[in-house]
Amino acid sequence: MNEKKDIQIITRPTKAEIEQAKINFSPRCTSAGRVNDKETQKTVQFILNFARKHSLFLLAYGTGCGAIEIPATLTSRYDAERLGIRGAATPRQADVLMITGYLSVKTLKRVIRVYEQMQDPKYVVAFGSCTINGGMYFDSYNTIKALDRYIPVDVYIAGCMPRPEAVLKGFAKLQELIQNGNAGNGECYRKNLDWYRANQQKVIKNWNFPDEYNW
Amino acid sequence: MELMIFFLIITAGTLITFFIDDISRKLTGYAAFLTILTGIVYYASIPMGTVWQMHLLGFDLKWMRSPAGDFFAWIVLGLGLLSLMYAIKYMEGKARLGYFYAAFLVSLGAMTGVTISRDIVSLFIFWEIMTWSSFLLAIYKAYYGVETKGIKYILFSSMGAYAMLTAIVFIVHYYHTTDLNTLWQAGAFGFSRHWFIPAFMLFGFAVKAAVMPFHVWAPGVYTRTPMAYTSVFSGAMSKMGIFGMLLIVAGLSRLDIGWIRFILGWAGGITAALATLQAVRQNDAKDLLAYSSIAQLGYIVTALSTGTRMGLMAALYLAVLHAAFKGALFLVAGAVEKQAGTTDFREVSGLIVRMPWTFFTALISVIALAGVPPLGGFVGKWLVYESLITETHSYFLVIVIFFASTAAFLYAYRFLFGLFLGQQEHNTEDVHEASWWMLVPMLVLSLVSILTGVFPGLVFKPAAKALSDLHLPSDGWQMSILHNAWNNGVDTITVGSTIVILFLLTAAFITLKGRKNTRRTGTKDISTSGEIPQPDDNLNFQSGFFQPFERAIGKPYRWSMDRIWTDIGTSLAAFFRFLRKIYTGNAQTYVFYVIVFLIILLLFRKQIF
Amino acid sequence: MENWLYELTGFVLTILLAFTVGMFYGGLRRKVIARAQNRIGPPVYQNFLDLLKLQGKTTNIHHGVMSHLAPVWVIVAATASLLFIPVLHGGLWFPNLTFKGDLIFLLYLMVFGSLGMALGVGESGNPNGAIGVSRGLSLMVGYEIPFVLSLVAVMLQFHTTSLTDLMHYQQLTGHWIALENPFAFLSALFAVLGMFHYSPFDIIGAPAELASGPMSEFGGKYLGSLMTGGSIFAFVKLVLITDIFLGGAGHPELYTGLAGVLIGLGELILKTFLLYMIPVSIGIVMPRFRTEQAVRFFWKWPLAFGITGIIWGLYHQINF
Amino acid sequence: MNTTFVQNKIREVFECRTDILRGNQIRIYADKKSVPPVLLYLKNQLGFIHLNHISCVDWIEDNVFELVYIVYRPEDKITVLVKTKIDRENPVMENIDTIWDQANTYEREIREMFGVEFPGLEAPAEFILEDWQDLPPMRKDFDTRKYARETYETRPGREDARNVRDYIRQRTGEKLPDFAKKYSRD
Repeated sequence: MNEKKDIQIITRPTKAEIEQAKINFSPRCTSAGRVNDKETQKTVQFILNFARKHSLFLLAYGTGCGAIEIPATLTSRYDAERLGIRGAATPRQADVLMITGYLSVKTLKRVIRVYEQMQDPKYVVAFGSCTINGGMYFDSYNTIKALDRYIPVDVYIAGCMPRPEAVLKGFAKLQELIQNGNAGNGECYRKNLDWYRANQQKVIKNWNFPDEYNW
Repeated sequence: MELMIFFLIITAGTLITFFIDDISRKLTGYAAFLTILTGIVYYASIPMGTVWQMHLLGFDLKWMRSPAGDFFAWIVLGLGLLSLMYAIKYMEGKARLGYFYAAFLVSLGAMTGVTISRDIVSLFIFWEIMTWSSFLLAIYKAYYGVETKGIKYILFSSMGAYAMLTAIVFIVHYYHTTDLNTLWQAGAFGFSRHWFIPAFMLFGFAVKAAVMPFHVWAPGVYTRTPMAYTSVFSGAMSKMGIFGMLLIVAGLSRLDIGWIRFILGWAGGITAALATLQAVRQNDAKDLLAYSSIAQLGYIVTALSTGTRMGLMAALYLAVLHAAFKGALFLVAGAVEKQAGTTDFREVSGLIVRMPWTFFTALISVIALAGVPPLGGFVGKWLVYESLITETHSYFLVIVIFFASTAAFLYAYRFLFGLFLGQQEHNTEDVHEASWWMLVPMLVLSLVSILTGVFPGLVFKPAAKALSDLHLPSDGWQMSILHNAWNNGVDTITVGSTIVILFLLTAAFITLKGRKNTRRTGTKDISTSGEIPQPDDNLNFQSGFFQPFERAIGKPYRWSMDRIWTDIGTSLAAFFRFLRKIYTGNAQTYVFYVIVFLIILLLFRKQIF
Repeated sequence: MENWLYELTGFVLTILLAFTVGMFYGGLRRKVIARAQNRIGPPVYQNFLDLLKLQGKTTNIHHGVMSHLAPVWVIVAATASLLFIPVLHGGLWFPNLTFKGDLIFLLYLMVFGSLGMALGVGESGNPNGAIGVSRGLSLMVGYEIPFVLSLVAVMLQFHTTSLTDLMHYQQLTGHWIALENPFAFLSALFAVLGMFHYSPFDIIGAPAELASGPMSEFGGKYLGSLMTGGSIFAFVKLVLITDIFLGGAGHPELYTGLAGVLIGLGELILKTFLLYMIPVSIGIVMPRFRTEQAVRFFWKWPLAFGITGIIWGLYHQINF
Repeated sequence: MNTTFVQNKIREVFECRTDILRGNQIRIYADKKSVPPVLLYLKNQLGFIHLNHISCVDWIEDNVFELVYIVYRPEDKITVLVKTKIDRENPVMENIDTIWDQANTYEREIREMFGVEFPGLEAPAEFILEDWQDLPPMRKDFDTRKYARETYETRPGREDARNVRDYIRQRTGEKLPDFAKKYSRD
């Protein structure tokens, strides 16, 4: 009982403080309702969102150790294809970018580029605690700790590693968000590109993204 | 007399062009262009059937503007005019312009002469002038390697010429005339009489048409001649070989064409297949086009060999189309060479942005070459297949031809991909579009490919006239409906309009849908697994493009006609070296032979006499 | 005027039919593969959802004019060749333009699409795409040879180059050409395996090797249109083989009117589906060939069957 | 050939301290100059044809880097560890990729992670790290945690994510060694 108190070196902030800090931390792209408000467009949007949520092309881009969970999710045992989730080979075709586990700076650079090459509406599912708060790499010299500082994230799946069931749960959440029109932050990313760029350039020292390739 | 005046115009123009080079280098090209323009205008005004006869050195020379010759003359003159127009800018700033244009005009005049000759002596004379003037152009760029290629060309041409000369000597010996009409009526080109006459003549023509195994001169010469002339070389001069064969076939068809048809057909088929295979593996646009040219002539020879209504029409149709698209493609290669410095696929790519009109020409010409409907090449291919299937029933030859033309897709794509598509590397940044003097001829030629695809009758009508002039089967050709011997057919207008309408609809859909959200990016913005291509990275896939195909083919790639000819040459040299041991050139040896001979005579005189 | 309207309706109906059936076949293929792997698999209509989603993408990227037009060539080739193939025997709506073209013409029209798409792929400058194109064209040279052999065998046996005539013969006599010239049929079947690019001939798209090869730079509406074109084209190939070898569909002499059309369509769908299951089921169990192996495969047994078919055709001439 | 034999052979030729560890392992303490001769001798004369690994240890309290070359003789399954210490202030070691080609890779890694220079090593400057501009990260005087805090933002509410070793140390009352206090994160 007492031991826990002993290790409390940094005093915990209050809940309200944490909430405020969270908003300050990554205020840009958090589920802004993007459903077209025109009544005439609502049916079209509903149908399109229905198609989108049932047809998720997954960019099979294994960034970290979590990539090993993806084959299990997609193949016979858990069969994600019945939900319309299937692999896509290149970012041009893909809808969902899965960040499977820790991201070293070197990988982050590639991930950003891949994300920018994907077409709207695009979704990011971050996978494992490493993407949330650094996980076991919280003090690594080469691994980022919070993914949503660099690219907008739609769904986080916690766990180290999350099992395929958790992954499917995450996709169910993503589908829910898509149907409500709350997923897909590509537009927001483009709008707040300066903020994201500043964060990215803080980490990626040698910034060699040629301007013409990007937004 | 009018025909003589035509040649006088060309000769005078040639002389003016040659000497105007010393006065003003800029005017040379225009002078040549005006000369041929005047020549064409004058030629068009000559009434059909005009005859000019002359008695020279014991031979009756007879020239005539006939529909058959006219058909080929227009190929020559049209392509010549366009190439000369192109040459004005293409040759700008190059050395020895007077030499180039003079030889160019002489060869055009000589080719026209071949088409109007109605006797074999003037045919032969014009033929030799043509060979000689084109040889001058082949060695125009005098750098290392050109001479050997040029010598190869002149060697094979002289072999052909000697064969023709021999045939002419025998013709005069047996028939006492040189007039073609008389000879046809006498059946002089029939194999049953004197087989060597048509065989030798065919050999002479086959060399010029680059038929296997006499094609070895073609790749080297086609690539090393200035491209403005190569388009004439490949587009028009090789047709002279076809014209000559047509003259022979015209004499054949009424008598016997069984086994010669077989040999010619398979020679054409094998030429097409093997040359296509060679074209597939080339890494330079000019080499690729040279081999492709040989392959296309293979189709024409095969079509010609059928001797039937559709086959002959296919040959004539393909002759026009080949002049149009291959002429255009050589001009394209020249434009790229002029603007970008090289036509090597590994060094230059992504020119579609820099040279869009050139790309358009190349695209149209390549589609026509590949034989995809609704462009002109398709009609030619269709006629070849249908004549082989329905008229002569050469089912296995059809497979060979089909293999060649399917494999032609490979090099057709390679040509476009290598020069115009692919990564836009920064070494081509300062390349810009060719001048309009060069573009207009190319666009005119691609227009021919487009028009003939929908209205093949544009070619059928004059071709049918040409065939009936030679008393060959030529009936029943319509403007836009093709029929085979089993009465099945293709309606080219329906085909063309269907494809165009569907194309417009789909293109409109894909362009208008989400137009605002569609963005164009550069070729460096590609999926590279997140890796960022830097300006210096070479992402071009050019070397060994069809390597899997080459591996699948395997053995034929190790065959080489060149090597066989070299072996023949080496063995001949060895044989002559051996002879040289007998004929040593030493007087004492000859005296010794005489003495030995006398001794033998003395010793055995009773047995011998 | 009325005739013209009927024809136009026929065109639209044919294209719609081909599109729907082709898309459903794609979905069925995914379902069948899933069942073979002991999965539930996506719903049969999954391809429609995919298509809707792809067309609903809000941003699209192309690399230039040719790359922009790449799906157009595919769709044009597919629909144009569909219009020149008799979908149903007899009837008012489905003869389309079949009297205006013949088999050789169809052969050339069918390569139009892949060549056009190859140009678009080339312009994107993606090396993976270029490798895919190189493989695809090589493979095409491979399977076109047995296909042409089988077609030539049929042509010379029946003295016609028209698809309508061949169908007419089969309807008249009730004899399928697959039985009249079994070797030609076998050879064509092998060619169909190559045409569908399923395993073991999936060297073009090979996701693990080439990142889906020619498709790698297409997304959004371009990928969607390519999918549409591909679905129509799959149906075209199936109908072509069915018409030539399996007797086509429709019995105008037995059933007329709407019933005739419906029965004919049912027959057509049954035949094409069974035919389609051949490459699909082979694809499920087969690993992938290397390119040169795939090309050479077609030049061994299929070629032998084709030549046998020609000889068979020469000795079993049928005039009707 | 067994471990004793190898040990004796080494002793005959070189003046270095050697000892035998369990599991067919021999440890050789060579000085910096004699490492390449020892390795060459092991490879050419004694048949230790395989270089398993080169590793580096940062002995910051002694102000040295210790390089460990692990070579292996497959016939008898004998492993030899050749250890040497180099100056930490001016870390330069002889390049041995002429003896074993694969040494190139290990040396690149050591160069990048510890900043040990290998004169004549022909390889691109970057190996695993991209665009690294700080102290070589595996050195003990590089404060990883501080660097991570400063460079990569921590999610709010997760600042107390702590080093597990610190946690254990606190719980068990274990004391930090003197030398380590300087670099302790607390």
